[in-house]
Amino acid sequence: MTVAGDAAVTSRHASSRRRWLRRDTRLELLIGTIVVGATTILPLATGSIYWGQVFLLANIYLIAAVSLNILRGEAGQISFGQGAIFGASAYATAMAAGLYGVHIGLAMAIGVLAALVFGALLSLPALRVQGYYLAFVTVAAAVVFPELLRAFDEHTQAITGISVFVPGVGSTLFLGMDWVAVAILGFAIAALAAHALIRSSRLGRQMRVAAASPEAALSLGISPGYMRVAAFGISSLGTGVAGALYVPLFGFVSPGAFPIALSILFYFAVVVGGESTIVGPIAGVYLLHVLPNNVLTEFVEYRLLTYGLIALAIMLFFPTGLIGTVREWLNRLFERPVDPMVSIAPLVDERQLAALSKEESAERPVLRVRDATKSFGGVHALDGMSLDVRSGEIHGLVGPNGSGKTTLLNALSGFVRLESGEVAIDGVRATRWSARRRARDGLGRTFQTPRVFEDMSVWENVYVTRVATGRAASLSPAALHNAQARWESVRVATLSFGQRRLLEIVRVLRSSPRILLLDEPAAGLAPEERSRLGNVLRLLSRRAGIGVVLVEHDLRLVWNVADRITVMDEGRVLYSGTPAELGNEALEAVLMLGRRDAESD
Amino acid sequence: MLSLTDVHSGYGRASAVRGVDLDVAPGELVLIVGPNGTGKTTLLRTIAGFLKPSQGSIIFDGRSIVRASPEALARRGLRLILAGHRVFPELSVSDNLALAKLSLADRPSYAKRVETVLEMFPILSERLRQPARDLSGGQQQYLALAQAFVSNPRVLLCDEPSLGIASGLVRSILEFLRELASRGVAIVVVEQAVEAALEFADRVVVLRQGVIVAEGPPAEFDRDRLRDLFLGAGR
Amino acid sequence: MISSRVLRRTTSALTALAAVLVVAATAGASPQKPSNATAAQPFKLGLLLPLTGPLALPGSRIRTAVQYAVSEINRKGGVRGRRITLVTVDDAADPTQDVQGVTKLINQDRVDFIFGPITSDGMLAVVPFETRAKKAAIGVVGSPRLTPSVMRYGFSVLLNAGEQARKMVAYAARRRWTRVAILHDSGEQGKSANVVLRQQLSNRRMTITGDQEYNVGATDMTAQLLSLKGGNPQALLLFPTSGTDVGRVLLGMQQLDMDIPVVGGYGAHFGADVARVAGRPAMTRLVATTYAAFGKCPKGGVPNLTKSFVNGIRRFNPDGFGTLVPALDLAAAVRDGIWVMKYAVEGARSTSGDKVAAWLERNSGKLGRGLVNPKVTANRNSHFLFGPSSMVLVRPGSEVSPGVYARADC
Amino acid sequence: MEELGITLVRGIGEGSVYALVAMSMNVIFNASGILNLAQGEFVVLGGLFALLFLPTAPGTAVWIGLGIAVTLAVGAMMAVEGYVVLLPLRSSVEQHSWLVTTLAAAVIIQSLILIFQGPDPIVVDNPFGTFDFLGVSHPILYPVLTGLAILTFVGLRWFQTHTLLGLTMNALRQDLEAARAAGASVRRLQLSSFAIAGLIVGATGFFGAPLLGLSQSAGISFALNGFVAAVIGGLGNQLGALIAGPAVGMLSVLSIFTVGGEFKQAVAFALLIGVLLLRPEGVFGRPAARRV
Repeated sequence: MTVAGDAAVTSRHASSRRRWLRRDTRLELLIGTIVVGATTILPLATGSIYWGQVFLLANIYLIAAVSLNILRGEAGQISFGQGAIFGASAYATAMAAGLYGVHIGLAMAIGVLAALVFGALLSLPALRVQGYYLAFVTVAAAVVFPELLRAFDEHTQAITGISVFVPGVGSTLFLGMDWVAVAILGFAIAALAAHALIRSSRLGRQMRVAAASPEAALSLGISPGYMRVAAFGISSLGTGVAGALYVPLFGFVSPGAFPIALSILFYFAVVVGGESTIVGPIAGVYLLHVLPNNVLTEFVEYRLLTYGLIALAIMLFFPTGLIGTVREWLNRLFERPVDPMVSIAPLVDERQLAALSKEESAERPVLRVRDATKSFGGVHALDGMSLDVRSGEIHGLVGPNGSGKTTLLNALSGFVRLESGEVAIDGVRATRWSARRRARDGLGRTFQTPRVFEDMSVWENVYVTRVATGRAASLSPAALHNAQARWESVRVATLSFGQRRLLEIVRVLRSSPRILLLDEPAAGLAPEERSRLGNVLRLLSRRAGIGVVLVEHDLRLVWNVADRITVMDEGRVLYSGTPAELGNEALEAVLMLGRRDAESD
Repeated sequence: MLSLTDVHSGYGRASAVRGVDLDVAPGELVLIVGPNGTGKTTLLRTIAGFLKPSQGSIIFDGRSIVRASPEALARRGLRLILAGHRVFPELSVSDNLALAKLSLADRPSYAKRVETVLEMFPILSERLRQPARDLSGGQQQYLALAQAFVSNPRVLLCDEPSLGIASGLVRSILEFLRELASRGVAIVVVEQAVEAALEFADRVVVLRQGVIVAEGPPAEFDRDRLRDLFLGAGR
Repeated sequence: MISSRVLRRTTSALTALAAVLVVAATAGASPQKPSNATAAQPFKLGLLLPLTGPLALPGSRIRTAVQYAVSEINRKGGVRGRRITLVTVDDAADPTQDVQGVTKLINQDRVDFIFGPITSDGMLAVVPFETRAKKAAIGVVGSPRLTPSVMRYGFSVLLNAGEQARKMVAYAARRRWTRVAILHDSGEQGKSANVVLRQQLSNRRMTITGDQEYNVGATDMTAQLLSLKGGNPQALLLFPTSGTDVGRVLLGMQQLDMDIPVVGGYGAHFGADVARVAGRPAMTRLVATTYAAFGKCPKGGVPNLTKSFVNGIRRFNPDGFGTLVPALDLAAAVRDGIWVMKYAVEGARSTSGDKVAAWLERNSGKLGRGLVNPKVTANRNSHFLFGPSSMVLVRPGSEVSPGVYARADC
Repeated sequence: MEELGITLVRGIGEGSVYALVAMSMNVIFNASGILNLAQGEFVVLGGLFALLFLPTAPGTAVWIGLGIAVTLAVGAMMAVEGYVVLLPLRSSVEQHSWLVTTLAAAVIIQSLILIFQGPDPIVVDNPFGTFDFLGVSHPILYPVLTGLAILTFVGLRWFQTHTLLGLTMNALRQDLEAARAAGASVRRLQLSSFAIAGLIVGATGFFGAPLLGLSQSAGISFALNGFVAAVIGGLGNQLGALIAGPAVGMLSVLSIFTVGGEFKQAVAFALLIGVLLLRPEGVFGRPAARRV
């Protein structure tokens, strides 16, 4: 490939160029900033107090909606409780400033803190339940929150609400804006930028991976639970800022301002605008809040109806939200499949690997399974399975469908807990280790259906995780660096199945694993690609000392590249040996036996 | 009964099935074999209406069915039994059987057909009231076959009937399919247990990378030939 | 792969689009030219009411009454010769929308006067904006916290919840009850009345045998009532918002064999609403506060103005009259409020809030003519137009004529 | 003693309404995996029709006849909602669009009631009297509602075991693909499930109207309490819903006696959160198999 030649030459430029913002978010952030800035500044500068206030409130709601969008669009969590978090912050701010005379700045900080605490409480169920269960738990919280405030009126003064005198309101700093307007505008743009940054960052990628496939996340050493809590924390922070800003803008807070309808509005704004888009929430807030409440004020009785009809109509005609659907149209218009995008061989720096091979020369067992058993619904998927994989060795694992291969891979990578038997990684007992721990300890794997993430670029898919330190790199940093420009511009959605497989392998290799478990890596690859893959695997195992377990149906490939082959059936070893030792009998057993055990793959 | 001409099909851009011609007559049991990932399942799902072929024609009963939905085809007598002994776990065995009425044209014959099939699978008649999730994998596969039988299909497509069930039960399943064929049903079976299945087939079709590479009576296929066909020429 | 050329083009197209949108928005948003008030120009009255949500019922009743008063005044030449036009905003009883609404009314519609909102928290929220813009306003709010120092240019036509509570407790004292129970709803009025009731009762050394709450719109209060019954009270002090809720309370008492008098706040006097649920016979021991103009002593008669108001509003809106019947006194107070606005603006010769408020504080006593509730008692210490002297206790179970009840305290 | 009477009759009676809403939610859920958040609005519609069409002193025949007519009408209206809600699911990958569409439908229905009927509370005369139990007299309508819940449960049970339509509808969510392979017209069946759910809540609204405290803004609380009952009973489990509804109702009444009426709703939601955290599959639900 083209990258290969110059990769070796420029190998000194090790670190990859840092891109703060994804290409598509850059455009959206620009548009968003212009729209928010213009709608805020123009009315204020021209002295339209009403429209100034309308868009300042819209911006506050926007901050909350963007925060929810980070939770919804990036981390895949549903929350109907954002209105309550917003309210908690606003109310705490007002209580501090209005009842206890705390300075407004400090009071707002207290409000944000209250939002974080409340958000943390709300995120606890997310560790247990997902999807609509979470939606209803958060709805319940949002319904109960104002009621509880009122129930404790002697402390909260919730029945009549709290007035807060805020110094400096109304005294213009510039362009008709007082400090509150400046703060709101600043934070609104900051929220958009923060979303764009998170979306472009490793953290954002990890969130999306954890949302799309918790197993893939674990196999990459990412904890989905941690990602959820982090997302709730970030969104509570943003929503808290929004709630705190509400107080100086209005100078008054009462629980009536945070009905369940507010939480629903935030959620609608995100979904109707287009979740995970940067400007989606702007469209959502403008369409669902500003339009029915402020633009169409003449049609008093029809305010609710307009709101409902807009939301419904957009979901019918723009199923992924207004901006989301437009983005899909643009993608369909402009994107062309680019094959082949991903190729492993050019990324492997042979000289570097050769240097490694001296240290890793001794063949030692890196992975060992003894007497593993596991059954599903009374049928043995693993029935006393044993296996040894040495460093620098490719171990072919073959057998008919349902013979237990995938169960074994799952047991090795920690997704399936063995009923009995032992797993040792590098001589250390790892039977009870979590999938994440194994991943961090240098066990990399791929999946039968590649777990790549359609909406991310190729580059983002590769750069999901931090590279483990302390292990020598399998891929050439310089070559990776050179591929960056090309990879950044292509979304995975346009790649073929085979390309996605290779991409998944590249990603695993980037983490410099000591053990590599490959589940049918050759499926979907063209014949030339298969042989190239075989060569790369050989190179990696021989030179870098990686122990490879290769589950593959292309027996020719297995027989060509594997150092050792184990034929499995009914959860046991049927034959094991070098390709030369195994005769036709073993081959035919794999091809035609077709007996199997229950297995969940 | 069923006639495929130059069928191409697959998920996404890549075609897993690339130009398959196939004719199946009533009472004939066709066995499709081939290495994993060569498009066998894709082919069955395309015939059954779950996938639309990107090219080619499928004629059932003299009419093109490339646009028909799976449910419409089932009601017209073309049924697919999905791989992995898929039954409705929360429904009782008898309720699972009752769902056959969805595609059984001759409703009055239902009781008789149930009686017949329970004689063939006596284990099911012992467990009629139990939810299907309590059955073993093999029994669930029996149930799936029995339900298909009761719906009286004219074409039965069967995807890996032995997948995920104890090896001792494979024969009984194939015997059942043979019995069905003898009653005039056109049957297409995709099966990995090639050797076990060979003796029950009227015709064997070998699929490799989406293309038919060999076709003929079972007697023409011995171990060596199959191995070579599976691995591709030259090994 | 999106080529950078295409990207650039899309960027510029979208930027242009955004710019157009912004220009369009601000064109619509640009403030109207300040107007010098001339006789030809209409007098704009801003209306800030909940027309959707749980408080849509009182909101729409009040709206009808305002429309009636406006039609009366316009027939008689308007305010300082200017016809009144209404600008209505739905606030859904949400203080956020109240503030937005009041900002729109003041800055966008340039109204001369504001009527609403009808919740105390909403009023508290809008007051600073009205004060800053020197807009006078009349709301339908009852919280004792709404003193003139809080709402400098704001007034209310509603009976103050604190005054009501005082009246209820005074009545209980006169009946020589010593042990009473409190039941109130989850609404803002119910909760704040509860606080005052407790204060008043402890001032008079009466024992509170129990204190319970139900949700507005609840359907079965027997559990609350039963727990109150356990304290063996001599009477029940009830502070509701809606008449149907009162009906359900009475039904529950009947079913529990709880035969004690009920002294209700303003919401308990919506006789027709109560009767729809509980029936007249259940209401024999119910007493409730209401406006004096709608209470009739056995010896006295029904004031003519009350009668003509009822007939007038029936003619004005025959279809909506049925909805209005239980709250005719509230409608009358609202109607009076609009007339007070007219008098005050004309008396002060200005719509400026400070002048209107100052004029009203000094002259409210002279306003009685033509008002259904003739005793306007707003002063420097209270901006409630109708004080304790406008409040009586009636028996909602005995309706003398539409909206008028027999008094319990003659 | 009186507390016990109130807890039993009224707690169970009010809980029966939750159970009815929960069961109707389950019907749709089992066929489509959708939780219809507009369910409460259709309860209100049922009551609204009772208010509009019932004469002042209806005979039993008129009452029941009209009840059936209203039930059918509400069923048809929910089928229309179902059609709209199912539309985007055809093309989109976004399987959560129903969260927005069902809520939007709720908002639209609420605002239409407001526009055409006005904000008045929906007060319907109670055609039944009261009966005495443990020292308190109770409206006969409470046990009638409990009876309606049991009848609905039995009816659904019969429908699911004795009709092909009911059987298939109940099986859809278990394996959509296998159902299609067996000849089930998925979209039509899911529409029917909306219609049947509409029948249940329509009847609940019509017959329960005198006790339910209906108004244009009351819908969401029915949907929420119904969901609480459905989750505690185990989503999709009709017997669980039938038991959990009255259990929640009784607990709500008990909470009034113990902590006071202001915490009634909070107690129900605390129960929901507790159940979800300890046993997400519901008290009567079966733990879902873990996917690896």
